[in-house]
Amino acid sequence: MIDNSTEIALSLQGISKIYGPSCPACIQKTGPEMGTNICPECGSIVACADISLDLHAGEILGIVGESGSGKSTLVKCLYFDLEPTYGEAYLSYYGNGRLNIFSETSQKKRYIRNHIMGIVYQNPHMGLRMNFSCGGNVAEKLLTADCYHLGKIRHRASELLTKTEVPVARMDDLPRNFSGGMQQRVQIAKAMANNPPILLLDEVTTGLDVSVQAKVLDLIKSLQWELGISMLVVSHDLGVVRLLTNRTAVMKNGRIVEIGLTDQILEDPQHVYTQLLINSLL
Amino acid sequence: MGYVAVKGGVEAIENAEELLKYFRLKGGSKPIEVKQIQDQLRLAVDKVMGEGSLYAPYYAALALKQAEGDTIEASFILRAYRSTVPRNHYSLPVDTTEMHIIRRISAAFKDIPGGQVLGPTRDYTQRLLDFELAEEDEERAACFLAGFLEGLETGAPEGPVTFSKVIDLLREEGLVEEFQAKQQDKTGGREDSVMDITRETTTFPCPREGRLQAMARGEIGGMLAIAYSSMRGYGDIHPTLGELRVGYVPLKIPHPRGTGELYLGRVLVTEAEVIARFADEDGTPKFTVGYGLCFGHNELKAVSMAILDRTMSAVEPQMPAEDQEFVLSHIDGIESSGFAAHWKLPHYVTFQSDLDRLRSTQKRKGEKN
Amino acid sequence: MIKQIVDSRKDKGYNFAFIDEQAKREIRRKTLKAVAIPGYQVPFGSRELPIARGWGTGGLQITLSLLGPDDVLKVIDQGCDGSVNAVNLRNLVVETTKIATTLDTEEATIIQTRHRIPEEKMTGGQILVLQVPYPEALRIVEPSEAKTRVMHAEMDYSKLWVYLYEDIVRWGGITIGARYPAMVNKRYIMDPSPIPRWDVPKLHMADTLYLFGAGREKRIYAIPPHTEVIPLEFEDHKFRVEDFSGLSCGRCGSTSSFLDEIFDDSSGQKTYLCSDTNYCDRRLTGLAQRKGNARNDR
Amino acid sequence: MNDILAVENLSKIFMMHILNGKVIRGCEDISFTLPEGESIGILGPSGTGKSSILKCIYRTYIPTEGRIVYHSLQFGTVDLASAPENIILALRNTEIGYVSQFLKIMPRVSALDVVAEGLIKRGTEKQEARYRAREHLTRLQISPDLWDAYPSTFSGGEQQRINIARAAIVKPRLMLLDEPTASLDGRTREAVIDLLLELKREGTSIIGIFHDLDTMFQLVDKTYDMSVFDSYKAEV
Repeated sequence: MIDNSTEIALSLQGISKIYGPSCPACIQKTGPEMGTNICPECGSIVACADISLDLHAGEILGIVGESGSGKSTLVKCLYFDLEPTYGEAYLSYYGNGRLNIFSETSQKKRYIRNHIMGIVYQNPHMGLRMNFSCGGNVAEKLLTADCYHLGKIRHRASELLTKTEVPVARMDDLPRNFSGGMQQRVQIAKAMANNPPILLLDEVTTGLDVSVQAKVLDLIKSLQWELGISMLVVSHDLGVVRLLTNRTAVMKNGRIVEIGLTDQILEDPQHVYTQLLINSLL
Repeated sequence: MGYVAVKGGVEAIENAEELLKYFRLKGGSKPIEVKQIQDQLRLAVDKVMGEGSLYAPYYAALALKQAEGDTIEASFILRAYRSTVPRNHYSLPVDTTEMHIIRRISAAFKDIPGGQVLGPTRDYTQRLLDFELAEEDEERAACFLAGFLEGLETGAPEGPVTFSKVIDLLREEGLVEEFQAKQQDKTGGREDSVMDITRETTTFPCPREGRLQAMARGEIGGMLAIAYSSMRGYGDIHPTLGELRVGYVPLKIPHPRGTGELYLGRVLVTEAEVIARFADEDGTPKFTVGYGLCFGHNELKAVSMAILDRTMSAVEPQMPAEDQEFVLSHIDGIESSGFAAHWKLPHYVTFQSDLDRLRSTQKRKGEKN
Repeated sequence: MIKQIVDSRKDKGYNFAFIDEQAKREIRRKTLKAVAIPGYQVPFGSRELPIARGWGTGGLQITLSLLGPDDVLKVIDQGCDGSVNAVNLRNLVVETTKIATTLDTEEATIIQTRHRIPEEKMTGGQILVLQVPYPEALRIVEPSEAKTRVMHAEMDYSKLWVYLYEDIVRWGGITIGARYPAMVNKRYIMDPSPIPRWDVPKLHMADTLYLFGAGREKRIYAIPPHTEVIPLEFEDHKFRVEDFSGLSCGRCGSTSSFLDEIFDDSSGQKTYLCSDTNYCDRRLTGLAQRKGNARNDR
Repeated sequence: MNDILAVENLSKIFMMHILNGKVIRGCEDISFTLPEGESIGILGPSGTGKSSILKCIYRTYIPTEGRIVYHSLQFGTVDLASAPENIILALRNTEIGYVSQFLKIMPRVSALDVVAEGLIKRGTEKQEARYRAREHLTRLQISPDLWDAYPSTFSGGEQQRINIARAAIVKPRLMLLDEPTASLDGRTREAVIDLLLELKREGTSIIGIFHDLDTMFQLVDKTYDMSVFDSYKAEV
């Protein structure tokens, strides 16, 4: 449950995701101290374990870690793409922050996905339907909000695309024919279609050219700036996190090893793994 | 005008039926006997029994005659007949180790307990057109039979009638996965009863017994194609044929009045067990297996079925052959052939509706330009 | 001995309406469930019939399980009683029931149809059974049955809506001809079977019970009388039926019926005729004299 | 007058896990108080940990020991050494400013917007914020040619003034200055000192580290001498 007085938008409590049979030793025998996320007893993969953190309203919170640290798993659990093995999550915008969203019905989860949370995936194929036009992709979200006026839908879609700097002239083209950076912009427009108060960003600039990366990051920053959306930014890139976030959680072997102010994480890392990560920064 | 032609439907159908009969007989040769089909087109009969989902060799042969040798059509006729026959009993589970074997081979081991039995097979013959068959007559056939049977013991077999299965031997050694208890079948299943796909609709995920039932009556061409896709590269099943056996198994039911079992007779079946790549679901790496069993002598079908049984055990399907819904929805020959044929039915109304859409779209585009 | 069995089968009457009573009971039970949840596809254990899958076995199973000795049946295909498949299906029913059949829409208690709903308004005492090739309206956007069932459960219809959006963007209008999807009772999107758009409004708030049977896909669904059925449309792109403006039936002169476009062999001209042949006949012969004479076709 | 800040026995030690647990001293046992509206200069040779003190107050460093008691308008008394991060972030947004030697801000944002950002964040109209930003830039003698350019291309001295303008524009209650005039020439330094003095008159409390004593003594009311402190510790 969320205590509303502290303006927490999203509260994660003890989220774990285990692949495999799982045994009582799973949690104990994995993690950064053990240097693995594979349980030596039963072979289960502990993708993430016991993750608790709060996302404050209007805040950008970063989650950094190498691939396999469990950060993407966490985000996918949050967006109901994966079902967490244990754990609870509460949204201040849903049921007054009193309902664990993981135990809601799939119909309600769909509502949350379409109205309260938006997601932008690393791979545009995850977030976009490549056989729908770019406007159709945005329309898909708008149509979940019972807007059945084509003119209004197209108007709102062109607004969103303008905001994300996609040429409106290309609204009826298939995103398949777009560049990677442009696809990410369409994904962001889609994610924001119904003005969700929370946005999840999963490695959104990974794989893009540096100059394109910069433009996408600027866009995210300006959206947060203008609309005050709370964001969870997952990245393996400390540069991205430094640029976007106020607070950062560091993950390793499925655990959060450290969470703090982003400048503190960068200048005064506490955990051995964070120090290693900072020192390997170019 | 067209109108009248449509009205003539009743008569047209009757005429078409007459013509069908004429085309079957117009060559003027002696009408083929059903018994001849049953005896001499043995494998076609077996195929029809399998896909028709009814073990009735004589009726299958009759259906083949009626369908002029079209096995899908014959299976359809048999399947339709089947739905008029009351179902009085469910048989007891058949123990295939009790099979009276006519053929039994293993590709996994050179020697197997009980030995390899080649049986009636064309596998190692040269596929040359046999012109001698053209000359075959009753006299020659009788002569061959007399010669063949001379000196053969045709009485009750001595020695063991039952052979233990290759898979069971490996299983005893802990090399092959155990039978999945039903609740552990991750791809769906009920603990308390066996589903009957002829009585309830298949929904997905479908329990294994439902998958096997659907395949046992599946159309061999479809099954072979999908199984082949998996062996060829759209999937990673690289099977070893643990054992293939063909033979007669006894069918029994619980005694309807009183206790004990009642022997009803025997049916010819083909059974295949394939060994596939190992997994360590329960911690210990073990080979996984796929199982196939169908009516009659139909080796390709049993093997395809065993491979598809294995591919469909994938919890997260990646390839067509691994996707239960994809496989099971498309292998039934009666359904697929019926639907493919229905396009011959009139579609005037829907086409009229489509024409309307095309014309209005053309008009719109024309106005625009 | 086998010979005897064959002989006995040849003339032996099948069960009334072919299907065994147990199976009929199950189909009726599933039909009731379908009526209770308008637009929801109820799975049923579809039986094999001596009619090919895809040729109306779903509708036929509903019809066969509903028929009683006093029913009067009409069977149409493309709106026509004389169409070859309609004849074939009617023959099977008559052979196994000996019940009365009719060409007259008004006289029938049960009408089995493929691709059309009769032009004349049907009454509360009648049942229309539609043959369905694709029961799943969402199939055009999602091939997997497992997924479409979840989509229905969650009322997750945005994908289909986007399909319509894309259609309008690409072609300037929705291009779906027949099988136009409709929202039933504000809950389920339903495939009305391949009836033309012309017939879709007839489903809305009707007096008649509509039953839909898909034999190959093993689904039954229903629209009970007085149920809201709204074809999917945008506020600024309304649903429209086929346009026959300026055309009339070359036989009865009707300007308010669904017309078939026909190429006349002799003249090489295109002409138009009522798709509903009984409607056309009644207009020609006058309505009064044909009332109330149900007849046995055989 | 009440203290706005009291630093009590503050120590910062870095544990370098990746250098086999090597320990690096930041600062040790620092105590001082700062009355509201006053300013204090921290003195000492380089390497004595002057910057560490500022960074601990700003919580860029997590203090190893001690307390940093800050009397905030929003939350009352807060120990900056242990307060929750969201409290720290809120204070950074509204009460505590920090000027480092180097400019670390969003790339690809114009000088004008970099300076205006803090005001906009606090709800000032964009127009108004930009107007005030122009005032500050003019005052700190940044050529108008540069206002729409990205500060990452600026000289060291220009960047430093952008940094000060950015922090000063919001008039923080507590300003932390880490060598704010290091790269400036005489004329621009005077402009900066002038601006800071104005802030101080308006009530801003300042803790600063200065590379030249001249500047320091124009700004501070008292000093905290790390070298004295060090020798004192050595005697004990």
